[in-house]
Amino acid sequence: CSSKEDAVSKKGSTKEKLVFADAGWDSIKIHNEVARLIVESGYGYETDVIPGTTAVTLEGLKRGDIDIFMEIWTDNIQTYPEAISNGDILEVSLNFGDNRQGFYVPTYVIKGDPEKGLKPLAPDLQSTTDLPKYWEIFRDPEDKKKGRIYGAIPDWAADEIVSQKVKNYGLDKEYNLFRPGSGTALSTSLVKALEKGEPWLGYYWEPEWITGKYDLTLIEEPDFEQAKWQNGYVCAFPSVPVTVCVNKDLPQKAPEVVDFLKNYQTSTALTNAALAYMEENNASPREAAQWFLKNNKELWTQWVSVDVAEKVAAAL
Amino acid sequence: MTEFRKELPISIKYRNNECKKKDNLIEWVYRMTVKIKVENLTKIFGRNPKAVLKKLKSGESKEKIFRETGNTVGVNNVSFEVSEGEFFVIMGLSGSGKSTLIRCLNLLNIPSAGQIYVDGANIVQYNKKALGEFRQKKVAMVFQHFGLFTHRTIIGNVEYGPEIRGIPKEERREIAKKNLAAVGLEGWEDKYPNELSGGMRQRVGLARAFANDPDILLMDEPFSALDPLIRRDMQLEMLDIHAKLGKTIVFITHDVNEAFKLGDRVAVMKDGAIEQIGTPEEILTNPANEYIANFVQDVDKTKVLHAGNIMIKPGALISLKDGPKVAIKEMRNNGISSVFVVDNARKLQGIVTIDDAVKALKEQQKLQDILIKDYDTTTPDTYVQDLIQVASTTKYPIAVVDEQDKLLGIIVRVSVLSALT
Amino acid sequence: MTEFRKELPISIKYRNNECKKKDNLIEWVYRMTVKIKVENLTKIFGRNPKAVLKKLKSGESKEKIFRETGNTVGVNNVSFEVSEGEFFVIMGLSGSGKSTLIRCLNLLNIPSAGQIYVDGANIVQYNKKALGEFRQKKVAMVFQHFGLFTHRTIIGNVEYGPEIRGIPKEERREIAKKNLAAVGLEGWEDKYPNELSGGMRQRVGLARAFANDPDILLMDEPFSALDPLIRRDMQLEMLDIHAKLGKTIVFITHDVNEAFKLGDRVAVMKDGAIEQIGTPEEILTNPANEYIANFVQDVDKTKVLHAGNIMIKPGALISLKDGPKVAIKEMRNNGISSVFVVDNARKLQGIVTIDDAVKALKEQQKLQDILIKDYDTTTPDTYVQDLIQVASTTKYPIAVVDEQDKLLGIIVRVSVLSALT
Amino acid sequence: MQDFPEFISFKCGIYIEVFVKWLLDNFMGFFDVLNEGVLMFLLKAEAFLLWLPWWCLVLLVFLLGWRFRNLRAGILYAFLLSLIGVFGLWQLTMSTLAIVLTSVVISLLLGIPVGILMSHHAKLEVVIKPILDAMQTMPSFVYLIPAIMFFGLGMVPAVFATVIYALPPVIRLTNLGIKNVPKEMVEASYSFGSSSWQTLLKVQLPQALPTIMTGINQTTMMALSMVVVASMIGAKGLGYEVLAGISRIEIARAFDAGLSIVILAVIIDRISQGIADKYKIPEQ
Amino acid sequence: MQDFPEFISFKCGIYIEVFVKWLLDNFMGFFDVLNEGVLMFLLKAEAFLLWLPWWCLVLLVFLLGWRFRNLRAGILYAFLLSLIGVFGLWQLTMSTLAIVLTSVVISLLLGIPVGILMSHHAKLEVVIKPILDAMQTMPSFVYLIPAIMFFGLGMVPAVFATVIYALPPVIRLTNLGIKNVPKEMVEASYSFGSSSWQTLLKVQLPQALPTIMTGINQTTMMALSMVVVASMIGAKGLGYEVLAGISRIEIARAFDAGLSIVILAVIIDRISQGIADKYKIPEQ
Ligand SMILES: Nc1ncnc2c1ncn2[C@@H]1O[C@H](COP(=O)(O)OP(=O)(O)OP(=O)(O)O)[C@@H](O)[C@H]1O
Ligand SMILES: Nc1ncnc2c1ncn2[C@@H]1O[C@H](COP(=O)(O)OP(=O)(O)OP(=O)(O)O)[C@@H](O)[C@H]1O
Ligand SMILES: [Mg+2]
Ligand SMILES: [Mg+2]
Repeated sequence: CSSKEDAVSKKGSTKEKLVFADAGWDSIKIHNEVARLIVESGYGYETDVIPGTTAVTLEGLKRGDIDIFMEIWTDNIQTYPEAISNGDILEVSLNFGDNRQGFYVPTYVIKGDPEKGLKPLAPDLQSTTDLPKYWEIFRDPEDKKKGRIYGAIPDWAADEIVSQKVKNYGLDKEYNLFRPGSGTALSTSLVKALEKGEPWLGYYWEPEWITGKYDLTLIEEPDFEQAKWQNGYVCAFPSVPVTVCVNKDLPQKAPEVVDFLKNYQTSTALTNAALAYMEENNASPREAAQWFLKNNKELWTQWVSVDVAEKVAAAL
Repeated sequence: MTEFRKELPISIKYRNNECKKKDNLIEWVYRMTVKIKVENLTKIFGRNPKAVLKKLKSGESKEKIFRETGNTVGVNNVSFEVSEGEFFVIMGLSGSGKSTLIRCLNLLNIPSAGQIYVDGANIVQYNKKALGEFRQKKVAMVFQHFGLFTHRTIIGNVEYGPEIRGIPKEERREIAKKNLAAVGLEGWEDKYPNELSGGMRQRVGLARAFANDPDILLMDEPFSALDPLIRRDMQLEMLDIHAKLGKTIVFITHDVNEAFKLGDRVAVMKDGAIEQIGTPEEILTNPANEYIANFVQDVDKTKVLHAGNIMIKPGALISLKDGPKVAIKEMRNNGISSVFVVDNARKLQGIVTIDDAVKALKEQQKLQDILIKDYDTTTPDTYVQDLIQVASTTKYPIAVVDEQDKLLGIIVRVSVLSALT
Repeated sequence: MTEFRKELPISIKYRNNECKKKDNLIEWVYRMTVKIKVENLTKIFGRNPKAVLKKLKSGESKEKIFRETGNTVGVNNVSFEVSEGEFFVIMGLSGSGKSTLIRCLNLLNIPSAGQIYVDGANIVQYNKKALGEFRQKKVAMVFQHFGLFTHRTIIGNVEYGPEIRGIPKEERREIAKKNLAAVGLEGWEDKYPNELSGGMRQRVGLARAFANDPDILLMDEPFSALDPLIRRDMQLEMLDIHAKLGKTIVFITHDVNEAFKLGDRVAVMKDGAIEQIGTPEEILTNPANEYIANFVQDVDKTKVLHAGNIMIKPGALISLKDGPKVAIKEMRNNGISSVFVVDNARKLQGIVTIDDAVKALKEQQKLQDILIKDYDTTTPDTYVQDLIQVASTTKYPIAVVDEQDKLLGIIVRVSVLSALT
Repeated sequence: MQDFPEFISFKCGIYIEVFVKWLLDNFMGFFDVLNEGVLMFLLKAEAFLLWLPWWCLVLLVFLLGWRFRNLRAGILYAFLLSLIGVFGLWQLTMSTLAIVLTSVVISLLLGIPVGILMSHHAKLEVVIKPILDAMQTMPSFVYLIPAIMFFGLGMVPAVFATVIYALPPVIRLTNLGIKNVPKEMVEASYSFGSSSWQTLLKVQLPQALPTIMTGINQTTMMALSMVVVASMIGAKGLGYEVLAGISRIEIARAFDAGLSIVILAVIIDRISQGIADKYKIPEQ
Repeated sequence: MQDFPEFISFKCGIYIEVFVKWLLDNFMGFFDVLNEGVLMFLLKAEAFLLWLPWWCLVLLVFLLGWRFRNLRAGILYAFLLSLIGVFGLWQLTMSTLAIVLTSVVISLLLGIPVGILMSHHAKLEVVIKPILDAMQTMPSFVYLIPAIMFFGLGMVPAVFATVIYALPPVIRLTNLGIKNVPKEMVEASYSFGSSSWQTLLKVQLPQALPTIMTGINQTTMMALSMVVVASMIGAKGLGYEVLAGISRIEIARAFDAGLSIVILAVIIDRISQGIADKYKIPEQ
């Protein structure tokens, strides 16, 4: 934590401090550190991170307490379009757009895991249409007559979408949609199931360290079609544009940083890799970011000018 | 238990101590069965009583021990006996160890050293079961602040003892009712303690103690939380109960007047030790030290001293067989104007004045003829207070006689007055 | 304020009430400046005193009013006067309104109706400022549980009054020290109240009250929280202070003995009203009703009645000019064996016995020659208690004389005895 | 330099993690049984509360308020409770209530005996007090994860977390209540030859009842204050509504739910305080 | 049927939302000034705590523990505090401490005068008590959003939310403390002609001090219990560590941070309780 003293010595620096949003999950932490490394050593800004939930940090971004939000899952935030159209925040680039979300089950539920002695419980489970016959595998402990599908987090738009899907696919006859109150709860229940080799069915997304570390299977849905989507979300999730946004005042404050951020673009695969590195090496986000910068030089050097790239490389 | 009074009007029924039954008093003096015997009792509060005991034995003071070890000496090497049916009062200033001592008698405090025998059995060595039984059957306690169970009704309080003894519901209700009636509280059964006045509450405390029909009643300042008028009434009632039921009572007070009014014998404590034990008269007339003298200074002596304490040997006494001449001679010799006449058995026959004797001698009358019969007599245990009225109106000395009318002594006005100084 | 004693040993310095300065007593009786005058004072606790006042006037009882309105009548239409320098005691059972009344005198309770004049000014109408000054200068209160400021040192407590009056630090420290010394507490200045014993705490309370040098001292059961021995000592001390400083004192107690021992006059309260006001003798000898008679029943009369109360007019009295013959005739006629001799101004000259007179007549002696001088005299305000000793030893009646040696009456043994019944 | 030297480093949490894992591996059966039991109770309670017509509960609150405080209070409480219905949060409130009540019942079943034991054994008190301190000051978030691991997601872990937080007051106040029974009364009981057990049942517990009731009141309040946290591990009810409200920056929604919690708390507090007061033994 | 009839519907929160918006539109300047002021104080406090060598604080805790409890306690507290350093959480702890201390100071500045006023005016008490109830039972999550709107993200809104939660005890106990001053003592003061103001300053406040100290103690405890919630709106420190730990399902990390909070709480509690006890006036 090098940023502690920054707050104090605010006045001593000519350039203003740039504040990043840490909305809580891992990938945003890595992207934050990647960007911070570049901004600090390449452009000479001090940086800081403010933690919080998605909603809270987004509110901070709107107000200007936060300057940069590296990973906004746009579809998951109902107030996003409004904030963009108001001009409170500026979308500067698409961080990655090839992510996936939907209903996941641990792969061993379908294929089994001989090493752990797990039998395939639902060998024929492929798409949402197969789910009704397997409800007993995912039995809801609080309502034994139905199965349980873990839904999305209340923060997210996916919460509403998932509930519509469950209804419109007709899954609500056999399943209860369970709303975990927080991302932590959702992740924990998934991890616990994975470690115990228990069946689990619910909403999840990639990239995320769990999907990087464990073997999960996305249950098929009809291919995405705009018409179906608007008609009750009865198709696969489209890839969500995961964007980089800045506060409306940042272009005046740090135009060169905005220019750099406009070029910032990664992918699910790259993010997953960094996440996996972090998880496997028990590394901090900053270490993961350094690893990322070292291993993807050709990518990020395109984001910045040559002299900046040199400075950054020198600092690594 | 017999009924003794139904209500308690503030007006006082017993103006004096008449109800202190002399028969009863004398009875125990003669019987003298030892009920409680306390031997070298010591109670030390604190961590290390053993070590303190040693220091105590080597004569260190209570205060010094407290300063050095932080242990408090509650009771220090106390020995005494209480006879069956005795009204034994413990008195002393606050902190002198009265409560500590009485609480040893039913082992609410476990003595640090010493023995306590009740009916010959050493209760200090009782195990849990024996102690439970002892408390259920032999001894009951009445507390200063009544110690009533505020969550139980009045009858529920009185039932408590029998309930613990496992007496069936019906029966114990019966017992409780009887005892409540005996203290004049019928009709109050279903009230709660907070609905009663202080005096009534202490009656409940008494009824509760009596419900187990104990031999021994321990009372720790039972009346000090009461108003002065009610308090006086309760004292008289207590004397009444004691006279009627003849229980052994150990009673604590720091009020000298109360102690002397109630106690057959009184023990005065100071700093955990008993400074003096004796009847009220003994203590009053012969205080062991200045502390006690100070303590009893304000006592109204007329309420403590008896006729027996102030009577004098008659200077002269003549027999029925003697004639007027002998009578005149005796009176002249002793410079008195009247003389009592007794028979051979010293039984009082009458009084003769010098004027009558002179006249009789002249007129050759016999002594019998001039015997005056309207003199006043009293018994040796009448309180001086009750003699003042007589003394101030009688023309002759007051004769003190026993039950057989035997003359024990006489009381003249001056002796009444000197008793008061 | 003069020093009056340095330490308080438990041993009692004043065995009797000698210190009740008669001069002072007599002085106020003659002077009789009214210090406090209370007129129709009523205090009602509750929501609607106005309405209750009406009911009270229409004669409804305190109890009924409480049942109907929930308001408590604390003091009910009380009027009395207290003279300058008087020791005025209010007594009564718990809840009779004593505290409520005394707290009206410094307006800690605001009266619901009635007037209170102090030095002629109606304090009920005082505004905040006037009241503040009145409390700072004229009146001070001593509380039952002492009411000491536990967060201040002893001297800090005593300084409090002067501090409020705005007296500079140095000076008020001086005052406080002086007053502490006066109650025998020098050396304790920097202790805290909890480090002192009860008696010492009440001394601090006294010193604190005196530090403002008030005219009037209000004392609400100041001694009832004390041990009996210390209490007696404090009472004597209070009498001493009163005699020396001559402050007007209003003193509350529910102890009759204390009331009669201390009070020049005593008011007995019941249910908010004053049942009787008078000197202790008046109340004792002539109780207004049964309640009061009951109340005073246990009082030791010898400590209340004076020689003046029990003396009788001498049956016979002879002048110096009269001869032995007249003396013999007077004695014979009245059936007495001695007679007092006075001069023209009724000044006592001596006593003559019948035997001496007969002899003188025979031997032609003058009355002067047989005058006996070793009789006992006393003053009318000597307590009977102090006469008992004399009465039991003297051969002659006791002569009661005033300061000019004028014979006021005589006391014979029988009168002493009858006073006691 | 001012910073704590880094070379001295030791982490404690890791052992807890290992311990939790060990418990999971070895005692899963136990937790499952516990889970089942609590769950059954919870579901029954919830079903009952939802089956109960709303006006029934409003009436009950009115009567309780009337009986234990006064008529005005009864009307006020009934009105406030109806307000929750007017907000459209009735069902969620019942779910919340089910969790709160279950947690309170479990807390009492555990807490009162522990409190009694503590009051009798000074040494036990020395051991338990710091544990209670830790239970109350350890942020509840910390044990959310173990709760999920032991009991899965849903109402049961919510109850678990709530009980941990809400247990201390009832233990402390039971202990206090028994210790505060006037010494003279306990001695009176012993002086009649009662055993410790009889004294406990016939004197100490009845006397301590008002204090214990206050403990129950406190425990209920603390359980209510965990409602939102409980929702983070999947407990339905008002807490979830608050979470949803704040995640979408909908002040109105969060506030309505929050206000309902306040109403619930105030009603429960006042009525249980009223009951405690009724039981309070008037001083002599 | 059992459900609350839907046609009766009214939402209250919407007015709060409007009110908050109105405040924002009209009083932003005020909030900005407040924000600046509090922030400056916070930063100073944090900077000071971070500047202070760690052993200095440990020594201070030791001395306080020794002075106000006993030697053993002093050693224990110093050891416990060092433990936080050993966990590697020293800096975070100082940040947390800065927020907690600032919140406590603000709570006292507001709470003590309000408590004094309450103790003197029965009517005010009737008004304030339900507000205090609501402040304590309203889930703090609910006012996180207004806090952000007024004060942005970071330490200041965290302080705001913390103060709302931690304020009631100091108000209540100041009120209680003053009311509990023995009547005889207050009367003694008046009987010497003191004004109300003199009585307050010279008698009531000094006498109420131990109770007020207990109020401060409680307020501090409640402020500490808000540490994690505060982190949800951007306050760094131990709370964030807990959140980070649980979001990554790292029991160990969350537990270390949680334990540090417990340690902090216990040390502050014991020392402030010790101070309160020292001020306690021995009964007569
Ligand atoms: N449980 C106890 N622990 C420690 N010391 C005690 C205990 N009980 C009594 N003492 C001490 O023992 C001494 C005697 O106390 P005790 O209560 O017997 O006095 P007392 O004569 O009954 O006084 P009082 O008239 O005030 O009731 C006192 O110094 C007291 O402080
Ligand atoms: N502040 C008050 N509010 C209501 N009633 C009061 C108040 N103060 C006294 N009373 C009532 O007024 C009556 C007289 O009380 P007061 O205190 O004057 O009696 P007291 O003679 O001083 O008794 P004690 O000997 O117990 O001090 C009692 O019935 C009491 O309950
Ligand atoms: Mg005692
Ligand atoms: Mg009074």
